[in-house]
Amino acid sequence: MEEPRIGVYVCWCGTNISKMVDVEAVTKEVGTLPGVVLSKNYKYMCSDPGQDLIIKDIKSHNLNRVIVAACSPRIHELTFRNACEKAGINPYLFEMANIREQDSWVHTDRTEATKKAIDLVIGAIRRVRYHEPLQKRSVNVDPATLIIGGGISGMTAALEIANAGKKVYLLERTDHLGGQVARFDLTFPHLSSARQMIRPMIQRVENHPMIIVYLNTELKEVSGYIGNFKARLVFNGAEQPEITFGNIIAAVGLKPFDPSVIAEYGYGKFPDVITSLEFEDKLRAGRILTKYGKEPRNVAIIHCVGSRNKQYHEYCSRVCCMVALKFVHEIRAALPDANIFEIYADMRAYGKGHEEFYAMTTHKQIIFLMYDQQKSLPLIREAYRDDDCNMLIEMNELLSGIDIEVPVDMVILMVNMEAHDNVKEVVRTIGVSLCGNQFFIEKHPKLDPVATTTGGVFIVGTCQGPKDIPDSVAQAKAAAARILATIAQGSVPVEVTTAVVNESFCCGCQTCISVCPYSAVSFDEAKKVSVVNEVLCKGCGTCGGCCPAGAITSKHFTDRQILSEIEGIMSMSY
Amino acid sequence: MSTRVHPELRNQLMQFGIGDWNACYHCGTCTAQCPLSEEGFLFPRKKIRLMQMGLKDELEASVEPWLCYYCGDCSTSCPRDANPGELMMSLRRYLTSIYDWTGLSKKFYTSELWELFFILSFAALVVISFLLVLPSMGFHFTRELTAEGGVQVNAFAPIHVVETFDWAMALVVASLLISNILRMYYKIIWKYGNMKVSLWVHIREFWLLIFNFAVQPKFNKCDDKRYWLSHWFLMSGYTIMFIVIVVYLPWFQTERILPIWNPQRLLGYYATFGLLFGLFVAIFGRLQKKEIKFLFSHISDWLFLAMLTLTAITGILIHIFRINGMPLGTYISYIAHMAVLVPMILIEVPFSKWSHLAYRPFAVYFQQLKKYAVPR
Amino acid sequence: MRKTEITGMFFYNHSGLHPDPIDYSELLRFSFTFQNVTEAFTYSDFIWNEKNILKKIEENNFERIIIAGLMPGTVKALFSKAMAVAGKDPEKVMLASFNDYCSGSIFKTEGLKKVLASMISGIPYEFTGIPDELPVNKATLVIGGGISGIQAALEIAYSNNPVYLVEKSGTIGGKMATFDKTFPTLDCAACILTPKMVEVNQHPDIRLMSYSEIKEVAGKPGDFIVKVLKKARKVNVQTCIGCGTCAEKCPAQAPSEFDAGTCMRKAIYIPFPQAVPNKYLVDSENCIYLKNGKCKACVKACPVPGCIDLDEKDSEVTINVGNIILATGYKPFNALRMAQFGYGQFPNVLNSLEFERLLNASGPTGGNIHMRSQDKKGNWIFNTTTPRPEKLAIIHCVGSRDKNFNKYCSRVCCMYSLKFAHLIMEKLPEAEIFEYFIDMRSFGKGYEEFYERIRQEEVSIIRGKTAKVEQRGEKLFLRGEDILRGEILENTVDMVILSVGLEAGEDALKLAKMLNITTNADGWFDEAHYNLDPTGTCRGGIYLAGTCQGPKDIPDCVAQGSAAAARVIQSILKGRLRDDVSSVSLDRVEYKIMELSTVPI
Amino acid sequence: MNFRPTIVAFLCNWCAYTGADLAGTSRLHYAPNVRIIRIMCSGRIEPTFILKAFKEGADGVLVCGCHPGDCHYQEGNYKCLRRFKLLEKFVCQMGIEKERLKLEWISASEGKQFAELVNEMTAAILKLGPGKVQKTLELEHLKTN
Repeated sequence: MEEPRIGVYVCWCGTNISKMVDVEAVTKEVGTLPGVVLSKNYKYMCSDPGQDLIIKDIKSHNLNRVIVAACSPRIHELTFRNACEKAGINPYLFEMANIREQDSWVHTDRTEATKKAIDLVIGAIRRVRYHEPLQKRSVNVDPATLIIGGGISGMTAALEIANAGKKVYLLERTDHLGGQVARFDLTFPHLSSARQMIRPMIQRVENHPMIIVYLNTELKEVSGYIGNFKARLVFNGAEQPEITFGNIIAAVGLKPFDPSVIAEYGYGKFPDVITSLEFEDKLRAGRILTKYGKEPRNVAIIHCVGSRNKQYHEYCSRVCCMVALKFVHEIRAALPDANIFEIYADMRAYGKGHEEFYAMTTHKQIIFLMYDQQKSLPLIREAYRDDDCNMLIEMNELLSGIDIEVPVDMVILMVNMEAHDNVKEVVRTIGVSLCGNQFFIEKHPKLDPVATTTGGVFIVGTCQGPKDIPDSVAQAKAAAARILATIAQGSVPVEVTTAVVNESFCCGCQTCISVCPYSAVSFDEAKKVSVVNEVLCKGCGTCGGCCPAGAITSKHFTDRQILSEIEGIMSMSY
Repeated sequence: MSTRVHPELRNQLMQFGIGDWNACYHCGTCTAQCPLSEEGFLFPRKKIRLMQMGLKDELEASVEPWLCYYCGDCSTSCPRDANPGELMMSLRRYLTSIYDWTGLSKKFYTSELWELFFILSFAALVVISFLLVLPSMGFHFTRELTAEGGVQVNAFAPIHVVETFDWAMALVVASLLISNILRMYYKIIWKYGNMKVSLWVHIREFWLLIFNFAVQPKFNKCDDKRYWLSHWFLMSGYTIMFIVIVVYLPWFQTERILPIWNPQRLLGYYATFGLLFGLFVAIFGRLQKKEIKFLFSHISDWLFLAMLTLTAITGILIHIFRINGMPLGTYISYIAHMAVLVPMILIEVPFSKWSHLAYRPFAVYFQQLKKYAVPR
Repeated sequence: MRKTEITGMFFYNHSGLHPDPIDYSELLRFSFTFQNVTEAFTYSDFIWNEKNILKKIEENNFERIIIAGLMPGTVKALFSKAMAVAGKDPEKVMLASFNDYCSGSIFKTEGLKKVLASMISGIPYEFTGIPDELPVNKATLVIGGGISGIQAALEIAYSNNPVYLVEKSGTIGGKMATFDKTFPTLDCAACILTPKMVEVNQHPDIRLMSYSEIKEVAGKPGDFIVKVLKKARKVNVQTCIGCGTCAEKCPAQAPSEFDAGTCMRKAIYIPFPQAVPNKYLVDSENCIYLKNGKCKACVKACPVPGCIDLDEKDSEVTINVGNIILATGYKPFNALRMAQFGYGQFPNVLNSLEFERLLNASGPTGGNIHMRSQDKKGNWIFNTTTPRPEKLAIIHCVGSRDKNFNKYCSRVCCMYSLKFAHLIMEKLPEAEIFEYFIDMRSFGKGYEEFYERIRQEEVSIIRGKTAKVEQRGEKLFLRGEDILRGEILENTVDMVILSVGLEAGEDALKLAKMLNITTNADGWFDEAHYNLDPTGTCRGGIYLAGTCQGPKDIPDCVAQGSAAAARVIQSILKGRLRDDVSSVSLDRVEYKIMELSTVPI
Repeated sequence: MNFRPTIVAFLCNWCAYTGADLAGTSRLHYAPNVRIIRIMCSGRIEPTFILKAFKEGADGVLVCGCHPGDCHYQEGNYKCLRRFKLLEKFVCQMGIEKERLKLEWISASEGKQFAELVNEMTAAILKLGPGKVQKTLELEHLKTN
């Protein structure tokens, strides 16, 4: 092995690190360690000049190992690896020490934080010594795409990809396309017809030569890896021929919340307490009638049902306010004399044209009442016998501070959007993760809202978090752009840090085969040893962890590297 | 105990000039803007809220509308064109009609025909009485109307008759107004809320009533100070006139023309000037429509201004004709003056705009009582 | 067959627009040319109530109703009800909405006829109004180097196709680069943005043209000829090493645009340390040499011979591209317009962009919050010598949701204000913070949770906006109504932060004219279809991304940036793209209707 | 001198390490005694890593993976759990207190939980006092020499 020539760079990250970690001390402390050729610090290592500094040093000092102590490797490992590559050394000869997220930001004692930073950098120095150059590889991309979910997001993505002449498999669990939008009467804020919008789209999807629609079909299993996936589909209980594709878009959407768990609203108990989607049905049927077949004289719309309340869901469902305002227009058109009460918490009319739409509804002679969606929900109860209404809503009205009683004949609950019951199975099948609210987790909440940590799997529309139609559509198109770009390129890079079997140590026990979740390890009957398929392998290292013979090495996470890191980290603790 | 919302109240309120108050989205800018809004007496936003919800009892128990002098800043800064200033104005009209037990106020505010009918009837009554009743009391048109006879106002309108009539009118108006104020007291202090105000507080804070009546210090708290003065001139002019005509008529309406520096004439001139100045500002502003407070004028506002102007003009005419010894002109102006003055006092003071003369200071007084109220 | 259905046309000419831009009489006449239209009415013909409409339906035996106009959905429920009461299918109430299908440009009668003809014939306009396809040049122009433009450019570059990224200022990064932290995750904006900026600069397929503007656009979709004005940077981008010696020696100062005027920069400057390209430029307006012909201190100081050329003139470049993506962003609302808040009058009333710089570790105070003061030359700037504020107020909705200024909601202010509150707490734990808001719009993923978290921290979040800010001595006085507590709140604070809204960029109208696209009344570019094509325009090959289409937050901008790229990559893969919507003639639409009526679709 | 324990933590890249990063981005403060080593999956953890940490003088070892069912590699965390149970017994038999070795599930959104976990463990170890493994080894070393 060549003698390591290590360059250590400590980042200030403005004041993010330098405030809590004595950057100079760290630089000085590690500068004299064996193998360390130079040790420097800079205000922003990730910036262009910062990277240039590394590149220049690699060339002029002939460095063959680089360490940057900065933020989390999840943020900038790639940035610096690229910098190393540019300077002509293998990107895997780089290591990062996380002294921001896991040090300067979480500690309050500067001495301790500095000490910890030194430990972490030494760990990295010991580790990087045993790093080996790894070669980047890429795989060809199957130009077909699997889209799960035939709602508006899924269909938009499907059309976008298919219109570029690429094949799309569109999978839908139910017997029709259109998703939730198919149930709506009008869309906000232009009050255009949702039906007239979605129907041509469905027709176009169904008749598109490049889109294959599977209705009543469930995804049973997905195997393979980015660019080369395979799936088994189940149609009406019967398994279908396997399909192959290069990318997956999950557009499984969300489902309406069931308000019967909220005791105050008596949903299920009072027949005229209905959900927003049930009201959409009434609107489409043209008749807004109570259970007794009468036109309601008083209609109340309660916002945030199941939203913004820790007991149910803490998040905001993002669209209900506007849908409720849309209802106002529709009720006013159909029932010109009815009293309409809008019981809300905060009016979230944030989108293009939304605030103007909100202002328009105020001229529809409607009464807005504000309630505290966290502490005191309105109580719906039966009216007194001599009242000329069916029900009464008792609530504390926040804008006046008065306890009021609202006569109502019909109550519309603006229900929250929540995850489907089978969402866990879906994420398991396609290999993405869920956040606490059961939404699919995107790769980065800001800069990568449609990709996931699993290569080739994208998430669009409401399954990533509640959103309205334009935002869902924009996401669908964004995912399509990504996929079209990889298809245009024809290939994508794959995992480098895979496992590898040292045949001479392998005893043929096949434990590794039993633990591999990707079936990436197989048994070579001729040689009686295990073999790793490096394209299927995702580099979890479980096989390495359980190999009794120490025959499996996880590249970039070898025993030697990790043990040395432990040594390094502990070397200064006494 | 919850209060029932009454959306139907909207239809009632609409008749008092309130346009579309639903535009308000409760940002609170108006209340923050208003220097008169104070702890425990928040307006205009909170009153708009009560109107939106149709909480009738709460509205009727409000003193806040009377605390507003309509500078218009709230309407200017309103982000939603909800026009809180005008809403407060309309609310004052509504409250006037609520305090009035006869129901006439509501009639006058909600129907201009009714109001016009009453005004014209009273005017006609006055003219008829002059034409029919006076001659029977020994007034000879043929003789008295010639210049030789000189101007004999007291002969034309016998002072004791007019004085008696004045007193009678004042009594009627005062009893109506007082009964309305008692109702106001009942709604604001007595009926509403579980509170008690001691008699001592009633007596101790009484000075506020007088003080506010005479000076209108609240108006002067508005950011725009210009209108306080014109309003004060108008108010003081009117009050002086009212007092001298009703209480001191024999002193004021003399046959002999007194020298110019005599208090009688000086007071008369001041009152006239005050009236004219105030009227000029109000009418000119309304015609110009530059400021928000003048943008929306209810028909009752115009009627009031018109009548007051006519009263002032006819009063001036009487004076001019009299000084110049022109009996015919004097007498005709006198009849015209009375024909405007009588309906104005009878209608405006107890039932309409003029009543704020009493309601405003009383509201300040009641507000003070509320501050010292103890839970019952 | 749909065509034979007896159709009643109802024109909802009650848009509230004065004058109404639509020629309803001509449309009325036009609708009668279809034999299945037996009657047509306008809103002014009779009172549209249930009774009358029911009568019309029964009298004329309408089997189908089309309501046409602007926002015809406003009255749709009335018609559905009447149809249901008449015992007919309420789903047969169709809307011919003039708001969809390229709202701004379609007000021309010809365009509306196309929509009507399709609707009356029962064939969706989506199928009849499809423009021709034209060959496409593989190169793409992205206008605007903010996060949306960067995202779009990278996305296209990933497909190995050439991109020109034109940026008006000296660096890409846009507004996001000036922010300290981003809500709700509070990760630092620079940390996540700078790698992308670097990537743009390094990507072989992206040609970055900073300090340049679009001068003229000619040609047609798929083949645009664009003249780009390269403003004289006066520093050679190739040879400048970014050492900064020139700026050190430069005697002229001007407020730094990147720092929102919170500190001064030299006349030769680099917008910020991580700028891309990391090269200096000369501000011609403040350069002493360019003003009076004497100085050249920078030229003397520059270690690279010939790098600085103060006599360089603007030049013009012509490029050929197939697609254009507009990502020109926004400008902050000018708080001077709201005199009641005293911005520009009281030194410690700040707008949000200034405060972002104050919070930023690379800002004028190194991320510390200090009061504004005057330097020797009288410029109002921030530095660390002044005291720190102890009480701060944040006012939401400045210039937004207000008929006197901008009626729309700016979508991001609530969240960034909450973020400010949190960051102030972090930097000044002793400080008292008051937030005045109307409605809290924390709608996005993780936003509500963030709001909850700030509520738990010791920040006074007050429902009720203040009306004005007054200076009382050294302090600022605010009066507001605390609506939820039902009291008047009078506060004396040291610093007031105005959460200003977003406004369309100053070049928006100019660009719209150049590209022949439309904007709405507020100056935001019109999308092709509100719901289905938020990133398209009614012109072929021209797309929108980010805040130039309307206010939005970073993830939405990024999604739009990628979405706009989708169409571009699609057209390149296919080799063709669609022409302008207006290129389809009425005859073509009618022909298409005939063609489609004979075959099932 | 005050006893300042050192805890070596093995965190899986997808959940626990992200959660620890989240603690940072949320500026949640916790005891500075923990030293984090990133691995791709908790399933990668070999007993030797843990024993090595103790040998090098760690006063505690913390292993964190995704919650059951959330593993990025489907079931690596279960594999880890199984191995961990065995190791726990072994470590106890060696005379290392049970509190010094901990396995916890931390998701990517549980920054707060991570911070609390570190604080709790630090407190527990402070109570126990310094780990004895290294000292014992040194003594052994002296004896044998």
